[in-house]
Amino acid sequence: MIAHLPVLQVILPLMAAPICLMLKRAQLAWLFSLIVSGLAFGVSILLLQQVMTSGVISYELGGWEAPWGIEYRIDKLNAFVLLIITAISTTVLFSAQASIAKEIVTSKHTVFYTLYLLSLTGMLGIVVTGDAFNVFVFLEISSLSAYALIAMGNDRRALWASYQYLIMGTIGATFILIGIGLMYQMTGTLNMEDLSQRLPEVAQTRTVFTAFVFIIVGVCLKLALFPLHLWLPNAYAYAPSIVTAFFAATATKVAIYLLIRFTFSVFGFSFSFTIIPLQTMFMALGLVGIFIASTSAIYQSNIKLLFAYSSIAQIGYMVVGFSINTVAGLTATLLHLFNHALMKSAIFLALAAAMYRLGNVQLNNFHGLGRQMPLTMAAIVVGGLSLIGVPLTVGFVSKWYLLTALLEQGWWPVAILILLGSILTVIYVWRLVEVAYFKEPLANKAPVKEAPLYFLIPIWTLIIANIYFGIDTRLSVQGAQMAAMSLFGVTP
Amino acid sequence: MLLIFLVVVAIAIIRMKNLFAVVMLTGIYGLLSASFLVVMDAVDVAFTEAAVGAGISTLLMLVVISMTGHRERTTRHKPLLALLVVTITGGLLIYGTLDMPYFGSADAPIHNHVASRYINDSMQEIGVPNIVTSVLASYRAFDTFGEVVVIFTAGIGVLALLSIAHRPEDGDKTGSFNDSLNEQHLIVRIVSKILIPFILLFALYVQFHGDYGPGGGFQAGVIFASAIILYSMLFGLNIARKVINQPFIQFISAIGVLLYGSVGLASILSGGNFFDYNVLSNDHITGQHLGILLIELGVGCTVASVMIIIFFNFAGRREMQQKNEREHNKNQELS
Amino acid sequence: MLVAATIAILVAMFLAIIRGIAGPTFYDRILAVNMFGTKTVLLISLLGFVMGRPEFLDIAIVYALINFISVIGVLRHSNINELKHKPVIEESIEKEP
Amino acid sequence: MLMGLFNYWIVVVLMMIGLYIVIAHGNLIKKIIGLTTFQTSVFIFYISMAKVDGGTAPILADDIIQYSNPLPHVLILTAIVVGIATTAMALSLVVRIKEAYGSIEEEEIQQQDNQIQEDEKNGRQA
Amino acid sequence: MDIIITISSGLCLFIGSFLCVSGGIGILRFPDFYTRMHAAAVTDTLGTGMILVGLMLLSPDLLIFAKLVMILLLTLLIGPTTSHVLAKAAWYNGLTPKFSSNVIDQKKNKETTSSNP
Repeated sequence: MIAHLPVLQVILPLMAAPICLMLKRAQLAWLFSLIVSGLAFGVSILLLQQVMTSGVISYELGGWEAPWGIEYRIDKLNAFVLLIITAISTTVLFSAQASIAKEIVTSKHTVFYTLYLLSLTGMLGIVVTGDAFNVFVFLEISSLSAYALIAMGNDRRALWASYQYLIMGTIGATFILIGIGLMYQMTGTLNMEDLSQRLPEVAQTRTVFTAFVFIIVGVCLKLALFPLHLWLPNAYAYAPSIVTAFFAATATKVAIYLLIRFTFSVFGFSFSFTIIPLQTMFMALGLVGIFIASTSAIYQSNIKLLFAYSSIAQIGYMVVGFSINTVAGLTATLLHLFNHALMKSAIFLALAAAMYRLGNVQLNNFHGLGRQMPLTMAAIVVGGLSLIGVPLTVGFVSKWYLLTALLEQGWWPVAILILLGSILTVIYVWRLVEVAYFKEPLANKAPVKEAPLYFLIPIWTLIIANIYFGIDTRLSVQGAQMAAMSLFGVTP
Repeated sequence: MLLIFLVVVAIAIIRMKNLFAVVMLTGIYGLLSASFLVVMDAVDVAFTEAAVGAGISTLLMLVVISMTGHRERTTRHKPLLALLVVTITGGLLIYGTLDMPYFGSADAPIHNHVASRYINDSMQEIGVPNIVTSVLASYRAFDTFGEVVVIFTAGIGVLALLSIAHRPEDGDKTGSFNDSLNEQHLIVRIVSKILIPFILLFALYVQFHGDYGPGGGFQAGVIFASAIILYSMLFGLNIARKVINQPFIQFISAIGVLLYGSVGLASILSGGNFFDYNVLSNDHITGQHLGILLIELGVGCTVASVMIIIFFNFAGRREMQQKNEREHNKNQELS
Repeated sequence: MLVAATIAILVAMFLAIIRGIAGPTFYDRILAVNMFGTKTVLLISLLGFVMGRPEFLDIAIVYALINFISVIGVLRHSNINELKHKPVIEESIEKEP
Repeated sequence: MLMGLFNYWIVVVLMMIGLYIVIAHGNLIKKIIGLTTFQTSVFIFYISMAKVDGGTAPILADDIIQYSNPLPHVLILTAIVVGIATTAMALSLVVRIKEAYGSIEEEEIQQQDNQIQEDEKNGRQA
Repeated sequence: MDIIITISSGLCLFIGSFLCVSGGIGILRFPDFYTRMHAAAVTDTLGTGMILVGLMLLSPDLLIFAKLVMILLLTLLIGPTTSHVLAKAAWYNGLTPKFSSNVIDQKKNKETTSSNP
């Protein structure tokens, strides 16, 4: 069975989804999807171990060898990303039942879990596969389920957000499709490994250039990189809280993964960074994104919206790290990928808990919440500190690595800008802290209780992970470093 | 020539304001592109595009327009931005085509690397004359699995968005069933009664003939679903629901995905890789045939049932809206 | 002769498109689409013979069926609603009640 | 060169018409129609790549040597399915939006949303 | 024998395509919906039939012949039905035919119809 782990990783949640639909009772469906997600987590741990010990795993689907059939190819990078996705998915799912009970009508609960599993399937499928077209197919699975999940939010703006996301997402996917088509036209193959060998021959053609640009733009649409980010804030803010927690931690990570995979593995970094000024462009877009998104975050009164903007800013950090084009820079990006997943899922889960008790997450409803829901608010604060990059939290580690990578290249102006960006983060986190701890609860509001254990356990697991990986950085840093090195073809 | 037609139609689509007309033109666009695909030798794709582009998606749009109104407002925002984006992307694409191998040239890399094996060896390896089917169902079976899951996801998504708690028959039979088409058009009903069994039969033919000619599970599923949709359009949604009720159809769609997946699991259990049909039987050709047959069946089930789910939910939603409207009007009259 | 017939069909298709675009009434458009559909059936059948592989007539059958279904669909979904023929179709965007 | 690439250029024009409709039109259904046009044109693009001069449909027969490339056909079959799935999802969203907002024009919806946003902000100050 | 088949199929195809084109012209040139419908329906049925018969004569084997017969039956069944439904629907929804015979009236009709978008 060990040999079949790569495919099991995807097949488990995939096959579970239709079964989940048949389950009549919502609780059963919840338990079932939790177990499945846990199993997927187990599989990803095993896969990571296997990759660490024996190198790249290749699995031929249908028994057809690589360029003819579809290949699943797992190296350190995707094993790392798989681990993040499944871990977050399982933790988040733990509190799903309590949360959606308040936000979605009961008759649609099984449908919700089915879609959740499908979305998980899609993301895992994108990450595992070694075939360019297969990426497109699984991208669509994850996006379609994402549209539906977001639209299940009970605010009517969720519908509009989902529609906008759908339009942007489909354009992005179609761009990727065009890019893949052009690459296929020039090389005659769809397998990523095979593509990377055959592309250098035709690297100088205008067609390959166009293919590259289309894929990058398509991925950036999915990634919500600065000028293409318009769909993200509303989609995150009005989706059901659980969905927000899940997507904020995973969806953009998958897009970053795709970006790295295409630029480094398929086109090769020497091609990617010379053919267009990718470095300057991404650096500039990342920085502008950090500032604009952080500034917008400051002015939000809806806290989910606030942290959604913060997500865009964090994407900016990852892209800046990526654009340095060194092992250290890529390590910083991957590290931030991991760390940001931890912080954002914790924060959004805590917000889900607040939603559970308060019914909404407007800032003015948070007055005095620090005393009424101390554990939840404390979690948000620790998450916020981590976002800022205070020492002893994971945020510090990744920012540290990012800064060293920048200074290594002598780009100290950029480093200063990054630090300035952190100050903006301080401002928006402080607004929340101020309201929650230093203001009296509104007189006309009924006092609320602390969130139930269903929320507190996963939230605090994530928060402890936040602090643990902030102190003991071996696992995350090593994982990121090895993945980055393997992408640059450097042996450790 | 056909391409020029396409451009004409597309430009007309931009100009039109009446959404009904636009949808009609989209139908024409679908038919045209399907004819073009036939010219390009892509018979399987043409088959699907005809059934989907001209059939199902036009129907869905019509249902939606009948719910949302059919006039587009004249104001058009940000045409300059759009023009800019379009010019840049279009220019880039045309720039990209400059180095492409010429249209139809046989020595392009696309025809010589991966594809030649499919053409030359698939008969020995799989034993199915339709190469598209053998690539679809065996070499790249996992893509097709993904495709089935996509359509399944769409079905579930529509269910999540549009399903209404279905009230049991509330005796209001005339209310939902009083449009002119049912009462007057005897001829259509009779002709359709003749046609529907024929369509179903034809769907089965397409399902099982996919190995030898254009067709297969997906196309058969769509045709099957369109027969049911025709039935429900002519005889009313409630009667159609009696024949095929919602939980049952959901069950079928799930079964389709599971059937497909379990073929893969079966091949793991028999010692091969996922979707390795060779191990399903002693003789590898038989194994391949068995595998392809089963997964095509899975595709057919899921596609047909998801299409029916989608249509029923749209139509059901519309019926509900109309009922509400009627009640609203009645209340207004009373007051 | 086959080629000539194909060209004739193409011409007829083109005329039908013009009618479909020009309208003026809704029913003219349906008529045009319907006629276009039958012409496509013919075109596909002819193309099979022109290209020397006439075994793909299944597609033509599907076209004929789809054509029928879409015409029925159009009528079914237009009849009931406000789309009756009026001298000038005045259908403002509905405001929220 | 003109003849060799002409087909592709027309297809590019078709794609761009679709994309233009998506971006420039405010009506939600029109946008979806643009999207399907865009996708259909991409399908045509793929299939054009598969064509080989003198080849015929990739269904094996005894007396034929030259076939068109079957792989793009397979990919596009999948992509068509994805396309109809997206269209169905989008249309169901439009139905819900119409029910919730009473309009399917982008600007009106945006207006209503801004209104709400204002209200929420004012509520904060009050 | 062969030559007879070729000639007769050619003749069928010719008549068929002539009818199709004239139907196309009819649908474009006739003044109102009902006359256009007449043009389309009549020529569609006969033209389609002729072309399909012409193809049948050329068909190399039985399966193809059978499929062509199927298509013919379908069009014969479907064509008149759709025309009927269409005309009926138009009639019930108040689209009145123009009973005009002289040129001036026709012109007027054209103007009024074309001014109705």
